[in-house]
Amino acid sequence: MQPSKSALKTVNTEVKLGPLTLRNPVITASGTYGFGEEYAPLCPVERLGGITLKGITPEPRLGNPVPRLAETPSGLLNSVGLENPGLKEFMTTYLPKVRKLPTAAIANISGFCVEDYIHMARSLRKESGLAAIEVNISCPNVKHGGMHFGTDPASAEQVIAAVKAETDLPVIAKLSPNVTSIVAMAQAAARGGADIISLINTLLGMSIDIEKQRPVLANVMGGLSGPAVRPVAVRMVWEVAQAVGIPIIGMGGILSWEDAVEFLLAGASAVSIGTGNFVNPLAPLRVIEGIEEYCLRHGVSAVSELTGLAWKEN
Amino acid sequence: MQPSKSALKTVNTEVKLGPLTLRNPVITASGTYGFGEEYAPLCPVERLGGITLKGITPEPRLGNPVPRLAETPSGLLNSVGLENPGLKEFMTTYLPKVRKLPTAAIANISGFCVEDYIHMARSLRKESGLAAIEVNISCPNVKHGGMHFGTDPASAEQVIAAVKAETDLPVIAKLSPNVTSIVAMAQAAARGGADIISLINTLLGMSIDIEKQRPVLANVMGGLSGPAVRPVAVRMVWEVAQAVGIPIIGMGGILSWEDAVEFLLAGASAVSIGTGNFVNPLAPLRVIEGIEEYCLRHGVSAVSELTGLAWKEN
Amino acid sequence: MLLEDAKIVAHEIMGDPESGMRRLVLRSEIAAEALPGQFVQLKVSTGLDPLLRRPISIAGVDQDKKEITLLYRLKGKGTKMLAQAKIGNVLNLLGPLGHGFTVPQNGTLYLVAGGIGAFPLLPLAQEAVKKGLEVCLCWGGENQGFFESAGLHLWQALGIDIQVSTMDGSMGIRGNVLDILNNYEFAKTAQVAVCGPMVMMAAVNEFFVKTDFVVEASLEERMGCGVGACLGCVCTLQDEQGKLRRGKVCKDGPVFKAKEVVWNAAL
Amino acid sequence: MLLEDAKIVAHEIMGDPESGMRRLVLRSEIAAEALPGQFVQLKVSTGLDPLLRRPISIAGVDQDKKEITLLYRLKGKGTKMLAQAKIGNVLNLLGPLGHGFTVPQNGTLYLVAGGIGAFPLLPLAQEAVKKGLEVCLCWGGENQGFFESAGLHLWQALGIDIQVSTMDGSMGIRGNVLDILNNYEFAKTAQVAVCGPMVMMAAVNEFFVKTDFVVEASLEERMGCGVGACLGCVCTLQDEQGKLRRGKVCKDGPVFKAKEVVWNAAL
Ligand SMILES: Cc1cc2nc3c(=O)[nH]c(=O)nc-3n(C[C@H](O)[C@H](O)[C@H](O)COP(=O)(O)OP(=O)(O)OC[C@H]3O[C@@H](n4cnc5c(N)ncnc54)[C@H](O)[C@@H]3O)c2cc1C
Ligand SMILES: Cc1cc2nc3c(=O)[nH]c(=O)nc-3n(C[C@H](O)[C@H](O)[C@H](O)COP(=O)(O)OP(=O)(O)OC[C@H]3O[C@@H](n4cnc5c(N)ncnc54)[C@H](O)[C@@H]3O)c2cc1C
Ligand SMILES: Cc1cc2nc3c(=O)[nH]c(=O)nc-3n(C[C@H](O)[C@H](O)[C@H](O)COP(=O)(O)O)c2cc1C
Ligand SMILES: Cc1cc2nc3c(=O)[nH]c(=O)nc-3n(C[C@H](O)[C@H](O)[C@H](O)COP(=O)(O)O)c2cc1C
Ligand code: FES
Ligand code: FES
Repeated sequence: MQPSKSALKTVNTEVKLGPLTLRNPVITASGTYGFGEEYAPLCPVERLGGITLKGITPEPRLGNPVPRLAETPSGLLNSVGLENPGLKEFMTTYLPKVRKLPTAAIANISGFCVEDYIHMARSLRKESGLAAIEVNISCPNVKHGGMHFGTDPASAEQVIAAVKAETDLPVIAKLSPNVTSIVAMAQAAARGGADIISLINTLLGMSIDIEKQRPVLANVMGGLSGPAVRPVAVRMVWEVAQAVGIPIIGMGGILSWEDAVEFLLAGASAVSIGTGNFVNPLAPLRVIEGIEEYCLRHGVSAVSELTGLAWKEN
Repeated sequence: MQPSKSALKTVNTEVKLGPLTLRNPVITASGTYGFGEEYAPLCPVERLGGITLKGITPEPRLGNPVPRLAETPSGLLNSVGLENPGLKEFMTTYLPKVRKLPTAAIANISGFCVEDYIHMARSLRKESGLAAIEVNISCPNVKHGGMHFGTDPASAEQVIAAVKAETDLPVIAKLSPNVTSIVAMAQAAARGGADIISLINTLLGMSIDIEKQRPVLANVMGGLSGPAVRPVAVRMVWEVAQAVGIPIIGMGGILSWEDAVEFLLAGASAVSIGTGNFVNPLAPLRVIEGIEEYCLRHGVSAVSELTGLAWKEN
Repeated sequence: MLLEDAKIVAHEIMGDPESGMRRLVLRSEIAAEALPGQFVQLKVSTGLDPLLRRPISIAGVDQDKKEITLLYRLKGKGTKMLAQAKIGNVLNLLGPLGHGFTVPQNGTLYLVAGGIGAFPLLPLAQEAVKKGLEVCLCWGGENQGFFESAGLHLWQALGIDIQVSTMDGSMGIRGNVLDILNNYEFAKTAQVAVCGPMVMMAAVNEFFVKTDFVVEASLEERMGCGVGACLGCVCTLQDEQGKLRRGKVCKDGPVFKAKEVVWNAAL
Repeated sequence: MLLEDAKIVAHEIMGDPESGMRRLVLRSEIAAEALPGQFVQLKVSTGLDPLLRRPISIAGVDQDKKEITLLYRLKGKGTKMLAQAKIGNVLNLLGPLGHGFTVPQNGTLYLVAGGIGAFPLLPLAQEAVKKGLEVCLCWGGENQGFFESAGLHLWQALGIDIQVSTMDGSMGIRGNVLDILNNYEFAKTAQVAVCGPMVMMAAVNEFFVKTDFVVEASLEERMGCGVGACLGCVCTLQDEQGKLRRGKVCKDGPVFKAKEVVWNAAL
């Protein structure tokens, strides 16, 4: 069943996600790659399609107490709790360094009311040197009784529209998987004007220390990521890609190039690697190389042609 | 931190889940243990707290085409598609054998409209010799445009109430985890009169064969089970146990006694083992033994005292 | 049916390392029970990766030594991990599982194998030879190298008639196993056992429809439990009235009457 | 910082097998860079189980042989799997990581260890001895057996002053390490390095508050990345004005100025 080797020698790895063009489809995921410096000694930044920065909020946050991490079967629970230096410190201390990163840098913003998002979007425009803004809507809306932006289509639409109105950068809506209908959430993001959809954020989970008879995480619950969640993530990308006409950044449990190709075939235009970096800091590089070789082997001249192949007629 | 060995010599393993009393808290999960005969040569049935039978529907079903299974990191996707002999054949061919099983046998019923459930509940009453009925509401309601019973609280309440009205057996509502709010679903089941809540059913997922560029499962999507989902399952048990005053059967990824204790501490009164049987057919036995030893070590005289210890004051 | 930790007494590469064939011998009580065509479900690691057991046919039994032989080809993660297991290590086995081949009482036994489909046929051949039956193996493979790595010598040791075909003509007839059958003179009373890819088995079944030989086919399907409890591994069968039903490859099979199998089932 | 596959050159049980202590020596380029108090993130299996790397302190460095020594105690799944690794096997290492101890230029160096907290102090002691400093180790453990298994001989080989305490009085002072400190005559100019359980380190910090010794403490926290990218491993620090901030144990630490650490932080 192995397709015969084709005469192809090179592959066009560039991908266009609406207004966002990346040199290749491999991004690193928010919250797992700091502000882009930490992994630089190990994984050459100029080889990455992009880096998504740690999520920021208008004000600095100390985040949750420790323990913040718990390992689970093929997965990782985290409850970092959006620790970040706040918008101001980000702009003055981090952004100047981020601008110099030789790859597309994507800001990730989180808020607890619509005004939070608006406030940040105003500062994050093309002149910032950023490539795009990813809007993390997996937070409780404190002005609406803690109902999550990420689980209520109307709130999600409102937040995305508000951000879109304030910035001239491409806007990526990052969706939470903890919903009955991911398609409904994606459609809401589309109505709000999102240029790109990114999925999935973490699944809500927890684990218990049976000797202490208490939750392992100080925050009780945390977000599940890593290979364990990949089947859920691939399913959501598959569903959204067919229902909504917006490019998708797929993520959730990518460790190897095979995992990444699964997401592309399911309908993603690019992929993001989070927890995989912790396991293998060279994962992004290996994924890029592997996707290229896969294209060569299958006679595919551009990575972008892989998007949705598993459901498109071919 | 190890608690000192206590003088306890025996542990009361009996658990009462409302009207359902089990000799111990370890059940096998529906769809993974046939009608109770297949594993009998390996794992002594009389040691089990109970067996949940394969899900039945009013009419026989051939189920989905193969491949029906796909292995994922620490998980298993299945799309059996409710293959079963139908109610009539179940009553005539299987029930006589099931009645002889030396443990509590729990029927599991699935339907595509409320009438389906009513029809089956009428035949499954105390005189059948069954211990309880588990109502699987993770199916599309074909009379309501395919909206799943398991994702719409009103439908779930209606189905449970209808079953409850027809049978004198304890009614277990088996919830799907593919919802924004598991608590809302559990509350609906409680309003419908459920005696017990069982969670979780499988998470909707898929995987793609990157060489064939097609989904692995013939049915495209399937249900994810196994250790990968455990953090999500434990979280849902934790949430529901604190929000709804009905006993819970916890399941999702239990392989070892440690896993089972996690569910009990989170608030389950009993646990169910599904995929774990495939990995280790002696898993149920090892879990029962392990829970007992854990109780002895911790000076707990009855397994039922473990329920919810991780959030109760102690 | 046993669940046991079996010690590895031999584990070796067969033939060309490139072909990825392995011979694994385990000290196992299963040897006392195993019938030709049955299989085991093997746990290749003690951890969660990979999660599920792997089904492997029992390719040889030594009741005196209490040993079973498994022959396998490296395929994906599971078989690659299995290949790391060392002599003296212990592997958890569940078996013997399923319903195997019927060993004929008399007449000729034709064995038709495609690729590594020969593995489960080996104990059947041994049993039939022991009974003094005429046994003939028709075996299709890619090339000569394949046969050398897939245990041809084990078959030659039986002293039976062996016909092979290769796609590249490097050994035996050029073509597939059907090309052997097409040129073969069959006995009057015979039974056929076939194992190989689905399309090949379907063609072999078709080929023998004109005869009144009983054809038994050993199917393969992805497995969960291996004992008939999960309905993960089904095939589609039809009775003489054409009524469809499911068969469990792990329990009702892996060996089925070929004429009962719906070969082109996409349902 | 390197990512490399390092070959195991030695892997052995230390002392009483029951105590679960292991010595692991790896051929690694990390030897050229490692500073006292730094650690590595080790992948204990090639598969997904367990998923994350395990942080282990560098307990010895041989720059000439390009070898690093790790000492570890079996705790859960990861360290148990690590214990299975054989000489000649390869383990994937990320390191050296973090900021280690300051090696003092002069004066006395007091090392205060609780249990296996002694491991990261060993290279610091070696470095200080090499510099000709006065070094003293105050080490608390459960019982005599613990010290024999936890590498006491490695310390004795340094020829430094060693004070131990045991909970059962089977060796040294009966009590914990604080009981040693309480009965100890300290030099005027000194620096302190401490590693052990959080409560013990908090107490040691408290103990030295009255002195003007610089106290450095090596913290432990669950880690994701090990390089400062995930914010999984933080501790809480305060500056002189009492303003709180987070420190990353993996990158800003594992060694911090003890007086900056908020020891009882539940925030
Ligand atoms: C009854 C039976 C007998 C078998 N006997 C042998 C034998 O004697 N020698 C031999 O080399 N192989 C045999 N196989 C095939 C063998 O089970 C697969 O090659 C093996 O499971 C592949 O596992 P993997 O992890 O290496 O591959 P992967 O492709 O990584 O496996 C992924 C998943 O798919 C399943 N899978 C993949 N291929 C098959 C397949 N062909 N059949 C069933 N499940 C599959 C695996 O079990 C696993 O769950 C037999 C299969 C069956 C059903
Ligand atoms: C900077 C640093 C240096 C260390 N140096 C050593 C050393 O030299 N020798 C030694 O024996 N141990 C050392 N440890 C502790 C060692 O990392 C843990 O014992 C080990 O991770 C336990 O893994 P496990 O799978 O066996 O245990 P499990 O309890 O099964 O581990 C479950 C999860 O919790 C994490 N975890 C558990 N205990 C600890 C812990 N104490 N610290 C951090 N993470 C933990 C694991 O890494 C894993 O992610 C060090 C820890 C840190 C942070
Ligand atoms: C430690 C950690 C921190 C994270 N922080 C953020 C964040 O700040 N903003 C965000 O949108 N997603 C955050 N995520 C989610 C990831 O970006 C990603 O969506 C998720 O982890 C799934 O991908 P993975 O399985 O490859 O990790 C975080 C994930 C982890 C593991
Ligand atoms: C092969 C298979 C078939 C299943 N069939 C049913 C079913 O018929 N009815 C049902 O309510 N749940 C069914 N389930 C779900 C299980 O009962 C259980 O809720 C789920 O698998 C989570 O538990 P586990 O991780 O221990 O397997 C099935 C699961 C598997 C793996
Ligand atoms: S593998 Fe479970 S029924 Fe066959
Ligand atoms: S482990 Fe990731 S920041 Fe320290």
